[in-house]
Amino acid sequence: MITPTHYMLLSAALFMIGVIGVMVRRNIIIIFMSIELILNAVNINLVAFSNQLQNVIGQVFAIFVIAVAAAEAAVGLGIILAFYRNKETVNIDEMNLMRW
Amino acid sequence: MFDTNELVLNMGPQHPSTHGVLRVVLRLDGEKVVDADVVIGYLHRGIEKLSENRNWTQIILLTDRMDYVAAATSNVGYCETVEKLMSLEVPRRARYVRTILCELQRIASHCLWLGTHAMDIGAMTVFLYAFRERELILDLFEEFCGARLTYNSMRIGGLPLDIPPGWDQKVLEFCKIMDGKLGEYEELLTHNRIWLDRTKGIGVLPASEAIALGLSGPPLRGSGVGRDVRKDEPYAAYDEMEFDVPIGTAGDTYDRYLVRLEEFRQSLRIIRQATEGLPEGPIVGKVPRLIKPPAGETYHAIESPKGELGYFIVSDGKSTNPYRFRVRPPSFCNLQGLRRLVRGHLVADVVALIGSLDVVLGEVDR
Amino acid sequence: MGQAIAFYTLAAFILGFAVLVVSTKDTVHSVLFLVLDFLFVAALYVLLAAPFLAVIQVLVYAGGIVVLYLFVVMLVNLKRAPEAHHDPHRRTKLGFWLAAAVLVELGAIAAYGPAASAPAVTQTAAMPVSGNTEQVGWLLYTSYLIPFEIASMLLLVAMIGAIVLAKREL
Amino acid sequence: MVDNLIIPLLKIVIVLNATLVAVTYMVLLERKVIAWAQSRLGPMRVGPYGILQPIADAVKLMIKEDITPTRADKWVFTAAPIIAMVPALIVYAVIPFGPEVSLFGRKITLYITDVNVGLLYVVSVTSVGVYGIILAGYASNSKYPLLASLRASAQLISYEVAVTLTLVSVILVAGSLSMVDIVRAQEHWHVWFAFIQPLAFGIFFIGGLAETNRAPFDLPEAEQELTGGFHTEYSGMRFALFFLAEYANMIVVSSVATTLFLGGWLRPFPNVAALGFLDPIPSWTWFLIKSFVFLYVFIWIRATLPRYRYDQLMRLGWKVLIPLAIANLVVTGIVKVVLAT
Repeated sequence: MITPTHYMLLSAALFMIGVIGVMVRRNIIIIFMSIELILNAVNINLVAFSNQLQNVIGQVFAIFVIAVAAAEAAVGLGIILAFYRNKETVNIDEMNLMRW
Repeated sequence: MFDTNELVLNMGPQHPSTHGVLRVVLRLDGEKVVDADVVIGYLHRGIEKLSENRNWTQIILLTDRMDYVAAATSNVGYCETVEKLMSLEVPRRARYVRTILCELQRIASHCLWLGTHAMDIGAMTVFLYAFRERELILDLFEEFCGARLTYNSMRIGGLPLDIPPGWDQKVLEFCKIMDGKLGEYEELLTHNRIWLDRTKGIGVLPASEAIALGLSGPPLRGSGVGRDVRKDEPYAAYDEMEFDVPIGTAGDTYDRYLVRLEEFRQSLRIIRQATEGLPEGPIVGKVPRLIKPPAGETYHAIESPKGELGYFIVSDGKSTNPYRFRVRPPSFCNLQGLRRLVRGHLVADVVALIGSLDVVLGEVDR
Repeated sequence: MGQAIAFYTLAAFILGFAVLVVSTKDTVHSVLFLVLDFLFVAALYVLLAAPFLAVIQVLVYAGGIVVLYLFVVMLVNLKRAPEAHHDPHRRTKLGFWLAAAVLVELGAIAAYGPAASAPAVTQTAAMPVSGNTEQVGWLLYTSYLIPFEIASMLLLVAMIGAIVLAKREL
Repeated sequence: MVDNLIIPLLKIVIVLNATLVAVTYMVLLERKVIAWAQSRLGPMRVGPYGILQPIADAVKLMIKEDITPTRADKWVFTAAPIIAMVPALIVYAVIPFGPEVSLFGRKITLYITDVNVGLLYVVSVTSVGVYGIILAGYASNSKYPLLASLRASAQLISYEVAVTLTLVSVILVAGSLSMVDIVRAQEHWHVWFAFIQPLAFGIFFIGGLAETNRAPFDLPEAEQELTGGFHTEYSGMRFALFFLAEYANMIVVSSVATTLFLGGWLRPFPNVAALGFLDPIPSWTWFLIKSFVFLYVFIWIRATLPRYRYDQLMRLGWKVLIPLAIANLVVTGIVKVVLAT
C-alpha cells in the first residue's frame, strides 16, 4: 500500500538531490536544473496530498509552481547568456562582481 | 545568435546549390552574413594555356568546355574572333544560323538558370518544367550537330554543315511551345507572394556599383544599365534583327529574374525573325586550308547568356597555334559581385544570390 | 499491488535520473536526464490521478523549459573544448556529507513515521463540475483567479526581462 | 482480461503497424504526386507502378552502413532519431478513427484510448518531438546540422504557440478536451468545426505545415542552403527514422485536423437524411478519406511553393498567426458567452 509517506520520502529524496546539486556543482546551468528538481519535489508533495485529501487545490498550486519555474528559467537563462557573453564562463565562482 | 564569436561556415565546394564547385567561406553572425570569401579554381583545367598548344581549329572543341551549358555561344565567340583576326567574310546564311543557335542556346541556358534558381529558393517544380523545355532545345541541337551538350558546332569562316531539312520548321514549332511554357513559369513564380518575399530587395546593386564591379549581362541590366553587346557592337546577324534590351530598375534579385524572363521572349523574337528570314547561300566563306592568321592581336566580345564573353587572341603569324589566348568569361567577372551582394543578408539569401548571378563554374575556372 | 510496483519503479527512475542530472559531466547529457526525469514525474502524476497536471508537466517542462535549457547549453558550449565541460570547483566532500545526512534523515522518517496509512479523506470540495481538468480549471478561475492573473503577469514580466537580458542591442 | 489487456494490445499493434505502413506508403505517394505535378512518372521500376518501392527503400536503408562521425556525441547521436520517432508514434493512442463498432459480439472502440485530456496529450507529446531535432544537430558536431537544428527548434516552438491557441478556440466550441467528445460535439452541432472556426482551421493548417517542417516551411532540411539540415550526418536506418518521423508527424497533423475540424469519422452532412445511403460505408473510411485529402494538400503545396526564409517564417508566425489566433480566441469566447446568456 502506497501512503503519502512514501510520496513524502520520494519528494524529500528528490529535494535533497536538488540541494546537493546546488551545493556541489559550480556550473550555473546545472545549478538551475537542480533548482528545477527541487521545484518538482515540491510539486510531487502537493499532488500527493491533493490525491490523499481528494482536493484539487494542491494541483492548482502545482500549476502556480510550474508557472514560477517557467518565469525563473526564462530570466535565469537570460542572465546566464548575458553573463557568458561578458565573461565567457558559466562557473558560478566567477560571478563575484556584486560580492562586496 | 552566437554572441561572442562569428561562425565561419564553409559553403562548398561540395554543396548542392553552389552550382558546381564554388566555395564560399561565410562569416556568420547568427544567420546573418558578415563577410564572404569566394574561393574558386576547383575546376581549373588550363584551357587558355592548352589553347596555345593546339591548332586554331582544335581550340573550338576546348571552348565547348568552358560554359558547358552554352557551348554554342562560346564556339561562335571564338570563331568570330579568329575571323576578325583573319578578316574573313562569313556568308549571310551562316551568320543567320549562328544567330539562331546563339539564341536557342540563350534560352537553354536561361532555362537551366531558372530551374536551378527556383530550386535554390525551394520551388522544385519549376526546375523540372524548365528542364523539360531545355530538353527540346537539346533535341534541336542534336539534330543539327549530333551532340547534346558540347556541340563543337562552329567552324572558322562559317558552319560545319548546313541545317538539316525541316529543322527551321521545328525551331518555329519550338518557339510556339516555349511561348506557352513561359506563362507557366510566370504563374508559378512572378506573382507568388513567397517568391516576391524571397527575391525583392535581396542583393540590391545600384547601377554605378554594378559598373564598378565589372558586371555584364543580366546582372548589369538588372541594375538598370542598358548594355548589351548584341545591340552595342552587333555580331553575327544581330544588326539585322529587331529586339529590345530589357533593363531592371531596382537592381535586386527579382529584377534580375524579370530581366532574364524578358530575355526569353526577346530571344524567341530573334529566333522567329532569323528563321523566317533565313537566306539561301553558302555556309562557309573562303577559308584557307591551313588556318594561320596574320601576326596581330584582337579582342572580340559577344553577348553570351551570362554576359559579355570576350576573347583576346594574339597571333605571331608563323605557327599554327595562337601565341596568346585569353578569355574574358562573364561568369568569372559577375562572380566578383557576390561578396558585395551577400553582405548583410541571411544564409538563405546567399544561395538565391549565387543563383541570380547565374555562374557556371566551368567558365569561372576555365 | 500494481500501484506499489508502479510507484517504486517510477520512484527509482525519478531518483536515478535526478542523481544523473547532478552528477553527469556533460551538460547536454544532464539536460537530457532532466527531461527524462520530468517525464517520469509526469507519469507519477498520472498515478496520482492528476492527468491534467501530468500533461502540463510534459508540455511546459519537457516541451518548453528544458528546450530553453538545451538552447542555452548549446550556445554556451559551442566553442569550448571538451575539458571545459568538467567542473573543477566541485565541492564533492560537502556533497557527500549532505547526502549522508539526508540518508540518515530519510531513514529516521521511514522508521518513525506513521507506518499505517492515514485514512483517505473523502471530503470533496463543493464544485459544480466533475473531472480533473474541469475541477482544476474551475478553481483557477474562481477561488484563485487573482493568483492566476498575477502568475500571468509574472510570466509576462519574465518574458520581457529575458528578452532585455538576452538581446544584445534593443 | 480480454477487454482490459488483449484488445487494447491488439489495437496498439494494429495501429502501430498500420501507421508504419501508411508512413512508408506516404513516401511513395509523395514521390508519385510530385512526379505527376512535374510531368514525370515517379518510381516505376519496383513492382507495377512502383508500388513495392517502399520495401526496396527500406531494405536499402537497412543494409546501408550506419556512420557515426568521429567527434560526434555517440549516445546522443544514436538517441536523437529514436526521440524524434517515438512521440510521433505514441500520439496515435488518442486519435479516434471511428466510434464504437461491434465485432464478434464485442463492443470495440476504434481508438486506443479516450482520455479526457486527449488534445493536450497530443500537444504535449508532439512538443517533445523537437528534442530529436535539436539533439541531432547538436550531437552531429557539424555546423550545418547545428544551424538547422537551431532553426528547427525555434520554428517548432513558435508555431506551437499559434497551433495551440487555435486548439483552445476549438475546445471552447466543443466544451471538451477529449478527441472523441470533440467529434461528438460536431455531430451535435450538425456542422464541421472548419465552418464554425474557419480562421482557426487556416491557422492550424499553416501551423501544421510549419510544425512538420513541410514546404514552404521546410527550412530545417532546406537542402539548397543547409545541405541536408539536421540529418546531414545521418545515414542508414537512423536517417530512415528521421524520415519516418517526419511523415508520421504529417499523418498526425492531418488526423488531428480531421478530428477537430472536419468531423472525424462522421460522414459528410451527418444531419441530412437524404444522404442516408452513405451510412453503410464504415465510419473509419471517412476518417481515412479526410486525412488523405489533407496529406494530398500537403504534398501539393510542396510541389508548388518556394521556401520561406527564416526571418520571414518567424515574422509570419509571431506577427500574423499568433495575433490572429488570439483574436480568434477572444471572439470565440465572446460569442460563446453571448450565446449562453
